[in-house]
Amino acid sequence: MKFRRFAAALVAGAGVLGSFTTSATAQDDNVFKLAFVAFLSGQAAESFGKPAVQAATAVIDALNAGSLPKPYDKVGFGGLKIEVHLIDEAGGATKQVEELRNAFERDHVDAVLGYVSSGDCLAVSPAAEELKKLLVLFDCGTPRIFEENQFKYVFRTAAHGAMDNVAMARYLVKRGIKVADVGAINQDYAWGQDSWKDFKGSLAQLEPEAKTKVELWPKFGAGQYGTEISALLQENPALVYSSLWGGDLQAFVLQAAPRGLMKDRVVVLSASDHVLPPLGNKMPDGVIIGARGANGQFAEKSPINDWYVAALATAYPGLIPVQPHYRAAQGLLGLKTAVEKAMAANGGKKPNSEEMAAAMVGIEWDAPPGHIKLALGDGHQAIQSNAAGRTKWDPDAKMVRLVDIEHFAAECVNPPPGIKSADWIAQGFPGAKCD
Amino acid sequence: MAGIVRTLAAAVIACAALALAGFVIPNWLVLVATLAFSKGLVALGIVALMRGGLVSFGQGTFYCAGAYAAGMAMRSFGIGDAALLVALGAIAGLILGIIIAPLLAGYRGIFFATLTLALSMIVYGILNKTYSLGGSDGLNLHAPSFFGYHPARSQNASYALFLFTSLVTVIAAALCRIHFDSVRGLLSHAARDNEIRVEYLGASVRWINGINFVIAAVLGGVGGALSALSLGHIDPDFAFWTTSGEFVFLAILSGYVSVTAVFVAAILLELVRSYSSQYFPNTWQGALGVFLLLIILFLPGGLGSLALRLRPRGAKPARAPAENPNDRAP
Amino acid sequence: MHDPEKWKPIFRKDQALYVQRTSVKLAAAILIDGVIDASWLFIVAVGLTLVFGVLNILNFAHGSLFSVGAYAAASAVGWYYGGDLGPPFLGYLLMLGAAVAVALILGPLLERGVLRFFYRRDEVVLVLVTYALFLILEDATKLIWGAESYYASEPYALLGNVSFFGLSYVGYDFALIGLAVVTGLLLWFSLNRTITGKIVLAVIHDREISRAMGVNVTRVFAFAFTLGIFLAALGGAFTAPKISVQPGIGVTVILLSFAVVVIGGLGSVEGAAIAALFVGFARAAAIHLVPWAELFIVYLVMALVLAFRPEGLFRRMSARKI
Amino acid sequence: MTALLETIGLQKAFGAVIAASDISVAVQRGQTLGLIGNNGAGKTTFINIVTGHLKPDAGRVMLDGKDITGLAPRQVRRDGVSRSFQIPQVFTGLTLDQNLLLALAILRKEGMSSWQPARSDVRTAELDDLLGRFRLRPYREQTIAVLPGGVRKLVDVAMAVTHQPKLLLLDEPTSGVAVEEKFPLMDVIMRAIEGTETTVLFVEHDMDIVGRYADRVLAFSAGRIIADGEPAAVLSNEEVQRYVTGGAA
Repeated sequence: MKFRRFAAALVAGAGVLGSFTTSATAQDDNVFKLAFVAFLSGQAAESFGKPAVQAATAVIDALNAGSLPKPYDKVGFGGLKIEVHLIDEAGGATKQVEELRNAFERDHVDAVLGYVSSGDCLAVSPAAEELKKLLVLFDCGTPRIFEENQFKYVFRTAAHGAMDNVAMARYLVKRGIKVADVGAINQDYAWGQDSWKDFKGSLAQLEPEAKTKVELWPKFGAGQYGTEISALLQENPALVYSSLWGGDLQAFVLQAAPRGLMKDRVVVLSASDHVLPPLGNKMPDGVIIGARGANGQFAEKSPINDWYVAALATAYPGLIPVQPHYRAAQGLLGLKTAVEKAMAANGGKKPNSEEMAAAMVGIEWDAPPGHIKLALGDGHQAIQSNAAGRTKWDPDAKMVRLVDIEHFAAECVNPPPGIKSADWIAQGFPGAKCD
Repeated sequence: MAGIVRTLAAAVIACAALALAGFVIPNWLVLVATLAFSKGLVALGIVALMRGGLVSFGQGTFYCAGAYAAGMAMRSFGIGDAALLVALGAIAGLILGIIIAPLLAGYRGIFFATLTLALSMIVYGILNKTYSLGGSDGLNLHAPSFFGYHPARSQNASYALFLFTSLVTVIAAALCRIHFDSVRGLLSHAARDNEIRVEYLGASVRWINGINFVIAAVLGGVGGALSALSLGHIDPDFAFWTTSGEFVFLAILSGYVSVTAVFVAAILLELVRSYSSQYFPNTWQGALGVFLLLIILFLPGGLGSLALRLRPRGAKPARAPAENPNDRAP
Repeated sequence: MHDPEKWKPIFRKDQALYVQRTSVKLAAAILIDGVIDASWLFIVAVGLTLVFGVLNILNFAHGSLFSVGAYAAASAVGWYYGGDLGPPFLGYLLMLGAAVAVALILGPLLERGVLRFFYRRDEVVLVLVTYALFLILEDATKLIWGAESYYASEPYALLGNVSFFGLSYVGYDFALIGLAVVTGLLLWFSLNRTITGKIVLAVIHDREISRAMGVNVTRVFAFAFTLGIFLAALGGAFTAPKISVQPGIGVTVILLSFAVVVIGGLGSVEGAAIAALFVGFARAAAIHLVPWAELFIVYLVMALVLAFRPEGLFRRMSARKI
Repeated sequence: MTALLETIGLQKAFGAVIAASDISVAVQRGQTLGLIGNNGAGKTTFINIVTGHLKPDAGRVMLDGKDITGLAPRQVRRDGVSRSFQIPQVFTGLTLDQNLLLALAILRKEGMSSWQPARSDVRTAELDDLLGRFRLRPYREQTIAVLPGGVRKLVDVAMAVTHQPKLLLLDEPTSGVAVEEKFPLMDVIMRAIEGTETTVLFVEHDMDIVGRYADRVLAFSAGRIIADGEPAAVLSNEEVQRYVTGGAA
C-alpha cells in the first residue's frame, strides 16, 4: 500500500535525520556560528562573491586572533571565536530561503550575514523574521526592504542604492559639469531599473535642463552590447549613465571604448570601482566612478581603514580592495558591535537572537569606509557617506587611480528617517545636510 | 470501487502519519517537507502528462501563475486564508491550462517540450517587466491563516502550513491515484503505447493529452500557491527554465508508476541539494549534476519502479518513458 | 502682411532630406548591428542544431562549452601576447586552435564517456542529462580557471575601426561576420558535397535505415557531437576578445541559441542561419526602436514563429506509418 | 436498398505512385469479401481510405448512404467501421485483459470515467465472452509484449469486433503466421464473428484461404480493380492469374 509505505518511509527518514541533527545540535557557548552568504558561482562570483569571501576570511581570521585595533580588539565577537559556514548565493531566491532556514534550524548558526542580490535579500528577510533569527544584509541595494516592510530581526549594515545615484548627480553639480542630454544603459532588472530611476530623478532636481535622450535595457548577463553602443553613438548624448556591474560592465567598456563612445563625453558609472582592477588601462581616463560608499580608493584615512588595507595587503599580496571587500568588513564589524553591546547588557553571556536584535537597533560604528549609522527603518537600515571621482591610469603603479574625488556626508545623500527614498528624491531632497 | 476505498483509507492513514511526523521531525525538516510537497505537486502534474507520453519543460508557467495568483490575492485583496489562496492558485492554473491545452495537445516529444519551455520563458520575461508585481525582485507575502486560525510567526506557524500542505498533497495524490487506476487513466497509458489503435477504437488522443495537460496545469497552480505561502516570497524565477527543469527531474526521478514516489523524490532532492551545498559550497551544482546523471543512469524507471521491485505483486509492469519508443513526432 | 521667407519650400526640403538621412542611418545601423549579432548567434546555434539533428539531443550544456572555448582562447591569447611570442595576427589562429583543442578533448570525452549510455532514452530525458552536464561543466570550469576574469582583448583591437554612415564599428566584428559565413559555407559544403557529410545527412534523416545500410552510426554520432562542440567553442573563442571571460557567461548563450534553433527548426542547418539573422535583426530593431522590449523580444519572436510553425521554419515533420 | 459500403471513384496517388485510381465498389450487407493483389496493388490503401486514415485525392466513401469521406478514423469507428492491421496495433505495454477492456470501454458514455477502476473484474461477462470467442483465456493476465504473433493477431481482431461493427476490415489477418496456423487462425476469427451483423472484408495473399472464406473477391492491380465477382470466376481470370496469382490454379 503506497501511502502506508510513504508514511513509514517519511517517519523513518525523519527519525534518522532527526537523531543525527540533534546530535549535531550540541550548542557550543564559546563559539559564534556565523553563516556567510555570497556568490561563489555564477555571474556575480567574480565581481562580488570572491572579494566578499576574501574580505570575510581576512577579517574573521584577524578577529579570532584578536589583532584588530581598538575598539575591535576583543577576540572574535566579545570573546566568542567565530566559526564560519560558507553558503553559495547562486541558485535563485527559493534556494536561498531554504538554505537560510537550514542554516538556522539545522546547523544552528547564531546569525546569517550576507546577500548581494536584492531579490535574495527581499526573499530571505521574511524567512529570518519568521524564525526569529538575526539576519544581517551587507550588500544588496534595493531600498524596498525596510521601506515596504518592518522587520525586527533583519538589519542592513550598508546604505541602500538611492545614495549611489544621488551622489553621482551631486558630483556633477559640485564639479560644475553641465550636460544638455543624457543617454542611459542599464540591465533590465530591479537593480538597473531602480538605479536609473534614482539618477534620472536626482538629475531632474539638480540639473533640470538635462534631457533624457535614450534609455537602453540590455538583459542581465547579455555580454554583447554592439547594438546598444550603436544606438548610443547615434543619439550622441552629452552624458552616458550606466549602473552596469561586473562582467557586463567590463564587456561594455571593452566594446564601447574602441568605438569612441567614452571619448569627449561625460560617462557616469554609478557602481563600478570593482571593475577597475581587472580592466586596468582598458578603462579610459576621466570616467566618473562610484563605489556605493566611500569604499576602496575613496576611503579616507582612519585607524581601522589603515589596518584593513594593510591586513588585506598581507593576506592577498597585490590585491586592490574594492566595494565588496569594504561592505563585507563593514557588515562584520557592525555585527561585532551589536553582539558585544548585547553581551555588555546580558552580563557577558553568549547573546540570543532577541538580545542581539535588540542591541543592534540604531547602533553606530567606525568601519573602513567611515562612520556607519543604522539611522533608517527604525534603526535597521544603515546610512553612510559616499564619494565619486574620475579615473586616471597610473602607468608606474600599473593601476587606475581615482582623482578629482568628492565626498558627500551620509545625511547629504541618504534620505532622513520616515520618507521613502523615491519620494525624497522627487521632493528635492528635503532635510538633506550637505555641510 | 474497492480500490478507491482502499486508496481513500490509505490517504487518511497518510494524513495521520504526516501529522504525527510533523511532531517527530525537527523544524527544519518540516520546512523542507512543506516546500518539497509543494514542488512535488507540480511534478505530479508532469507525471500525469508522462503517463500519456508527454513531458512538459514549462510547468514553471503554471507554478508561477499559481504563486502570483495567491500573491496578488493576498496583497491586493487582503485574502489571507491558505485554503482560499490555494484554490485561487488552482483556478489560475486551470484557466491558463484550458487556454493553452488546445494549442499544444497536438504535439509530442521534444516539440511539446520546447513549446512549453518557450511559453514559460515569455511569462518570465513579462513578469520581469511588470513593476507593479515587483519586477525581477518579486513580492513578499505575509503568513497565511488557516480556516480562521492565525498562528503567530513561529514554530506552530510552520507546522500549521506543513499540516495544510500535507492535507492538500494527500488529497491531490489520492485523486491522481484514483484517476490513474481508472479506465481513463489506463487510456492515457494506451495512448502513449499506441496512438493509432486508440484512434481506431474511437477515442481522441488529442483529448486525452489535453485533459492530462489541464490536470498538470491545475496541480502546477496548487503547487505554486503552496510554495508562495511556504517561502513568503514570489519572483519571476518561478517561471524560469531551471525551475521547470527541476520539476521534470522530479518526475523522472520518481517515475510514473507510484504517486507516492513523487513526494519521496521531492524530499530526497531537497535534502541532496541542501546537504551538498552545505558540504561543498563551491561545487554543489556539480554534485547535483552528478546525482542527476547517476539517478537517470541507474534508475531508468524512477523510484516508483524501485518500489515495484520491492513489492513483486505490483500493478502493471512499469516502463520508463525512457524505454518507450512511441510518440516521437506528432 | 505675410513674409515670403516663411514659405520658402527649400526649408521643408532640407528637413525632408534630414529626416531621410537619419532614417537611412538608422536602417543601416539596424542592418549592420543585426548581422553582427546574427554572426556569433549562428556559429553557436548551428552547432546546437547539428547535434540535435544527428543525435536527437537538445544539448543544454552547449552554453558551457561556449564558455570553455572562451576560457581556452583567453588563456592561450593571454599567454601568447603576454610574452609577445610572435606576429600578433597569429593570435587568431591560436583562438581557432583553442576551439579545436576543446572539441577534440571534450567531444569524445562527453559523447563516449557519458552520452552514449543514454542513447536508448527518450529525448526529453536526454535534455535532462545535458542539463546535468551543464551543471557539472560550470563548476569544472570554475575549478580550472577560478572565479576571476580573463581578457583576450588584443585580437579585438588588431583590425582597427571601420565607420559606416558616421557610426564607428570595430573591424573585428566584421571579421566575425566573415567567420560565420565561412563556417556556414564549409558546413553546408561538407554536408552536401562530401561522402562523410552525406552519411551524416543520411543519419539525420533516418538513423535506423542508415544503420541497416551499414553506416557506422556510432562513429557518426561521435563525429557530429565533436563538431557541434567545436562550433560552440569556436563561438566562445571568438567572442572572448569582446568580453570579460568569467563564470556564468554561458547561461545567456544557451537560451539565445536555443531560441534560434527552435525558430529555425530543430536539426536544420539552413534554419539556424535564417533564424540567426531573424533574431539578430529583431534584437537590433528592438534596441534601436523600442529599447524597453529588448528583454523578451527574442522569446516573442520565438512564440510568434512557433504559433504558426510549431516545428520551426525549416523542420520537415516525419509522418507516422502504420 | 442501399449498399452497406459504397465507394465512388476513389483516387489516391503518393507522388508518382498511383495507389488508387477510380475505385468504385459497392459492398452489400452479409457479404464476405476477399481482397487480393500483389504488394503495392492498393489493397491497404483502399482500407486506409475507407477507415479515414488516408484522405482520397478524389472520390467519395458512403456508409449506409452517409458520406464518411475524410472523417477521422475515430469518427468512422463510431459510425461502425472497424479494422485490424497487417502489423497488429495493440497496446504492447498493457496486459491482454487491459487491451480488450479498453476496446470495450471506449465508445461507452460510462466507459470513460475517472472513477471506474480499470480492473478486469468489471464487465466480466462481455470480456469473458470475447476471450472465449477468440480462444484468448489462457493469456489474459499476460503483457502483450511477451505474446506470440498469432495471439497478437487475434487480440488485434478482437479489439476491432467490440460493439458489433457494421463493417470489419481485416488487413492480412493471417500474414506473419506459420502456414499450418493460417487456417486455424482464420477459423477462429470467422467463427468469432459468426452470427453477428458484421460484414467482413479481408485482404489475403493465400488463395486457398480466399477460396475457402470469401463469397466475393476483388482483385487489385496497380491501384485498379481488375476483377470482381465469385471467387472461382475471379481466380480463373487470366488477367488475375497474370498479375496476381502468378499462373497458379
